[in-house]
Amino acid sequence: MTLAGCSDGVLSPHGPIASAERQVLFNSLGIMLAIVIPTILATLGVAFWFRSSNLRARYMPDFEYSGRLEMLVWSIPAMTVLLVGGVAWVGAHDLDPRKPIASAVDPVRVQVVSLDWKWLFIYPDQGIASVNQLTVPVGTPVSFELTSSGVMNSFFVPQLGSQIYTMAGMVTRLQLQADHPGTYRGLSAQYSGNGFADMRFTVDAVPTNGFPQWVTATRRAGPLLDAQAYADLAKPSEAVAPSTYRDVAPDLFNSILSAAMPPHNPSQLTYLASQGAKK
Amino acid sequence: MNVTVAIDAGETPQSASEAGPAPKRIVVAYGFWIFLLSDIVMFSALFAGYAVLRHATAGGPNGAELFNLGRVAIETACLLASSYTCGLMALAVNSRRRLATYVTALLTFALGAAFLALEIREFADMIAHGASPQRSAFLSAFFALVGCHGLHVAAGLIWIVVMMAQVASKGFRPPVLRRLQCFSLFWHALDIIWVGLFTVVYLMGVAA
Amino acid sequence: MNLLGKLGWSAIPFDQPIIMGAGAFMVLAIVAILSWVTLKGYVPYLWREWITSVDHKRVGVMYFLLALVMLLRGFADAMMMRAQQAVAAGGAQGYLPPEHFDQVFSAHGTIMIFFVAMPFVIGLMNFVLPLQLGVRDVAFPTLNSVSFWLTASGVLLINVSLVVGEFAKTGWIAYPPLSELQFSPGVGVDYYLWSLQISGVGTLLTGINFVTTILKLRAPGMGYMRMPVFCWTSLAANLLIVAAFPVLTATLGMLLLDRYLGFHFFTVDGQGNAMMYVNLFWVWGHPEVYILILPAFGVFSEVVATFSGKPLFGYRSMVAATMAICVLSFLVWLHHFFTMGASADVNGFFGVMTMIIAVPTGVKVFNWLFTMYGGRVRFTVPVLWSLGFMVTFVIGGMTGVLMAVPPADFQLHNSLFLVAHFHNVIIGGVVFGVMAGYNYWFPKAFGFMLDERWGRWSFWCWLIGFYVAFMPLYLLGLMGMTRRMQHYDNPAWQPWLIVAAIGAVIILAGIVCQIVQLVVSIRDRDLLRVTGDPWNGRTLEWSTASPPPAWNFAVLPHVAERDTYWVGKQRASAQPAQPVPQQQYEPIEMPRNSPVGFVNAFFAVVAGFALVWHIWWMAGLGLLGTFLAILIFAFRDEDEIEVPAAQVAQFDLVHKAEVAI
Amino acid sequence: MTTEHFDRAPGDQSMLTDNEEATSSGLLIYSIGMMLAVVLTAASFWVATTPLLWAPGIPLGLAVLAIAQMGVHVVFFLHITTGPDNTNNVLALAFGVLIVTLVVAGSLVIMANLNGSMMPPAELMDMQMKY
Ligand code: HEO
Ligand code: HEM
Ligand SMILES: [Cu+2]
Repeated sequence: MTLAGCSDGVLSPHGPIASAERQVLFNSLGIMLAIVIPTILATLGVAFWFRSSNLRARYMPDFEYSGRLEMLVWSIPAMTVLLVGGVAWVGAHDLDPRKPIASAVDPVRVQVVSLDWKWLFIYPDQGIASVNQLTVPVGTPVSFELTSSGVMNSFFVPQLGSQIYTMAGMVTRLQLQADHPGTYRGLSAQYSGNGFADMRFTVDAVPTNGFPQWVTATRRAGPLLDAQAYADLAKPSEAVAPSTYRDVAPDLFNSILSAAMPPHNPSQLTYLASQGAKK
Repeated sequence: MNVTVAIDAGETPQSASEAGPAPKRIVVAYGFWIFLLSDIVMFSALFAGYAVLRHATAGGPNGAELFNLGRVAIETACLLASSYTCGLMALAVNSRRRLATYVTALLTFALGAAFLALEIREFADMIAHGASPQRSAFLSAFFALVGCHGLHVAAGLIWIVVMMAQVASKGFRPPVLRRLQCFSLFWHALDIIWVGLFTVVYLMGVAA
Repeated sequence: MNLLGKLGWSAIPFDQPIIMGAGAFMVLAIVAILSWVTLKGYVPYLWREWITSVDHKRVGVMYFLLALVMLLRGFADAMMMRAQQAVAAGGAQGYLPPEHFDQVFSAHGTIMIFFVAMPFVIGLMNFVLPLQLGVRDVAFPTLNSVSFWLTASGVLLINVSLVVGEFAKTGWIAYPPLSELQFSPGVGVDYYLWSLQISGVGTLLTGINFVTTILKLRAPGMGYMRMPVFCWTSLAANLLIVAAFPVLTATLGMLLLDRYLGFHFFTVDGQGNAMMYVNLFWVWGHPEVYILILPAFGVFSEVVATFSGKPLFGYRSMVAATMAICVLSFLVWLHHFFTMGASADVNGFFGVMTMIIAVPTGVKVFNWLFTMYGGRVRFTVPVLWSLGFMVTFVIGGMTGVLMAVPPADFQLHNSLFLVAHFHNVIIGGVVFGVMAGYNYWFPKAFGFMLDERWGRWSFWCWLIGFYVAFMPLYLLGLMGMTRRMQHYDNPAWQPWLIVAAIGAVIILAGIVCQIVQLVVSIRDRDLLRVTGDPWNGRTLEWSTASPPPAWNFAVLPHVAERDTYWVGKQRASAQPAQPVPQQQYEPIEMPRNSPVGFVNAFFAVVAGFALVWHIWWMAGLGLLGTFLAILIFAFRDEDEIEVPAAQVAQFDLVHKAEVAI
Repeated sequence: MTTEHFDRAPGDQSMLTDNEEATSSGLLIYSIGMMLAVVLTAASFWVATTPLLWAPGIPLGLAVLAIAQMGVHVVFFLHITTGPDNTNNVLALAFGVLIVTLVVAGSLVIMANLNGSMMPPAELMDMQMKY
């Protein structure tokens, strides 16, 4: 697998989200460079011209205030910020990670669990799962629900777009889409302990008709992911090789979630209710 | 504008900000005032923690089931009354009346101690019935917030004992007076924090 | 019951040659210095003149020294990381296993922020503030010494962790649940927590002390609008300390309760909420970076004005910008967790608020520019650092604003782009500022100049080294490399990481030049000797002797305008033959030296160490010791000594004879 | 001591310190403060427990009462006023109040937003309720 070159970072997007984000990045950068570069040049220029050995420079020891310059000094950055701020506000809404991607195709649902130190991907509608390997159809929105078995991680595929944290007991949501077939690098962007550096996964974006094929192939082989298998998988391990599961216990994702969210148990409250009644 | 510090040129400063270094008494009280503000900011973080976690009972008891407003009312009365006696103490100190100082300090101490005793009883009762801080995030936040205030009260009690020892051994010297002033600022501030506490924790906890 | 808690021989990593080597070096160095000091008979002198000193100038110098030493430690960590990442590509694992590498970046971040940058700026403020305000000391001199020694306790504790036990493997921000007992059962996080809590108390006391000093102790006539800008930025920074550090204390306190008493603030079970930690941590964390940068802004304001031979341009704007940054910095903290899943409205709001800070910051940059405009800029070492700052910082600020755009941050968060951003603003802003201040005020503190030539060398090495070491990281971030990677599989990253390592070596050369500069200057001090006013300064600190007497000013100066010393000099040179009016000297009350800071720090270290290792009896002893020390201090009778008028007069007359005016 | 200055220490009630008049006026101030505080506290407890009030409005009512009582304490016990000699004290207090407001309100908004957007899927919530 060759992912070499500068071509696999956020600057070579392969999906609508990543492309839009690159554009936002370039636009904001451009706006700011328009003022930052002149500022740098002016700094060097002024310092050089007004060096004490330059007798041609005019010495104005009392030049310490000018209302007009003062206005300029406040309004230049203010105008810049107005522009970039606009980009930020609109961008935050437009590229909100959980905003569904407009598409004629129905999204594929994937449930993501970060474990110590690997990624589990559950396909609830297909009833299969995989570890450290995410296969998605090209041109189809992928709708992620993410959580963690313990510590925080951040799910990130630079070439597809936004990252998002995974946290135990919480569900974050993210929508991405790949536009071209290919293999993309996925990783955790939030440090999570010893095996963090190896917490990588590959994203295989396959042609639309390739996806059902992959699903069928996966269903045919590999072990079953039930509660016991999950418990084994969840034990800390590093640099785990990609693998797949032919079947997944229903509601596995929800039970991982609720492991961190104990159910409401009213039976303990009897004493306390009587305590409260005394008041 | 008729009172000024004599500055070498004999010039009248325009305002306090140009009058030169403030007297020690003001400097000390002001520094302590800043400290109190920082302390209140610390409490605000604990308050924020409590407010966020107040429904995180993890299946355990919630505030409405736990709190006994009668006891809280008595605690509040103690603390409020002690603020008043602390004020009286400040007056006694200002007019340099030793006996009155001792008596009001004793009252303040007793009321503060009563408050603390009630709070400890409350904690002990809760823990005895399984509502310990280890039970749920809500209880962790509750014990930390209320307990932190309780620790402050305990510190205040030690402080007032030390101050009375200083009054006894040193009399009303300027350093002792400054410390007494800081003490009363501290004590009144604790009362203000308690107002926030009984409202947010107890009253809102029961009403919700 | 085990009398030593969790402590045992296994706590010392005998099997780790690197750690043992570093530890042995450290212990040997300390032993060597201590025995040299003892043999030479310097102990009484050190005790009398430094350790128990409550003189703000001495305390400031000690802060600065502490920071310099810790800079070496933090930099050593940085070199280790740079070396590791330069080699650990593809299948290679490098020479640092993850357990060790993770401690290194955590220690580097923690040390650099808390024990390098903070003591640097606090040291500068300590030395300069009372002198610029025209008074004799800070508001609470003894408390000042306590603050310093508490900071030193934190430093000691974090260095002990190198040899006894381990340091946190959580990053400098120690997010739970990773930092909870469940996932970090060792003592590393406890070292982190206690050293920050102890030094945090010291920092908070400093903040209170300086706010009070600036607001209540100023020379007669020095109204707010006549204060030097450094005093204004220090006021803002200390207000931020007072408002932000208590939040850190509370947050770390909650984590301590979780770890020690089984509370559930941030745990996975018990319905704890780790997001609350993230939120509260950055409530402190964002203002913290402005605590660091604001005093640096102040330094540049002084340096640029002095060496341009002009008053600072737009003084009122500068003050307004400073106070605006002070308040705004409490409105932006969410930009550190745009990727935690908040809604678009919240992300958008905090993104925009963050950018608004660029406005007052930009105003400052432009005002420095206009200060130079029409001036006569002398390219001294402090000016070089300032120009280096102005060029470098705007780049770092710009990348900061870039990450304040939420969609951009969704991709750049936690990448090396972020690492490049904050080193860009911290090195290009804070470190450059501190270095400018160091070269600028050194002659005031010691009475002789720092060597210019070595100073220039040091500046150029730092500047070039910085660009070589950190510009590649921007690129690597865009190439998708995240921070804190012990190794990586993408070979395309390696060349840039090697470049970055070379940059770090150039910075090393800069640090070496600095040390040489200091040594050379001390050697040649008799040639470099200066009067009170070596730079043709503008503010009050230059009106007294170098080094200043313990009482700073024989008679408190009277201030009638901004840059009052400069104006005074101008007037004097306009009408040269004016006889200096006879001064009336009065005896001066000075605070007495006190060991309470040192004693407190001793017990704080004892208590901190005991708490880390769960040695409860020793912790109790430490706390009791602290309490008793304070109690005894509170009962002492004399806390001031009087300097007789004759002594003041004698010093002042000698000094007058040597200064121009 | 204070008479030298336009400044007043926080907690000082007046320029006049040690005389009879100051003591009796001080007593009056503390007593008024105490009365107000008692009334407000009693009102809070009543509001929290009475069935007569519209329940959703109660937290707001309690908050208003608490803020009022804090104000009473500040004015009558800590003697912070708006007088010119108190400017610095009031400014410091205002800064503190501002920060406290920002920290508490900001944290609550942010955390509510995060918690709200991180709700587990609906089925799971149902599952929880079934217990
Ligand atoms: C001294 C330290 C310091 C300083 C001064 C700053 C200043 C700024 N920072 Fe930075 N930062 C610092 C230290 C850090 N920041 C961080 C992280 C961080 C993040 C989070 C990124 C992430 O986690 O994904 C953002 C969004 C910013 C934004 C900003 C902005 C907008 C400024 C602004 O203040 C910059 C303003 C200056 C400008 C803009 C230049 C001058 C202005 C001109 C010339 C006017 C015209 C220009 C424009 C209008 C653009 N910072 C972290 C990461 C911590 C961690 O995660 O470990 C650290 C340590
Ligand atoms: C002097 C040269 C310096 C070099 C070469 C250097 C290098 C590094 C490196 C390699 C990292 C780790 C990056 C990663 O996560 O992959 C790092 C992290 C960090 N550095 Fe520096 N650094 C330097 C100075 C500083 C200074 C002066 C400060 C602050 C005052 C600082 C603060 C930090 C912080 C806060 C981190 C993050 C630690 C973490 O991830 O938890 N550094 N630095
Ligand atoms: Cu920030």
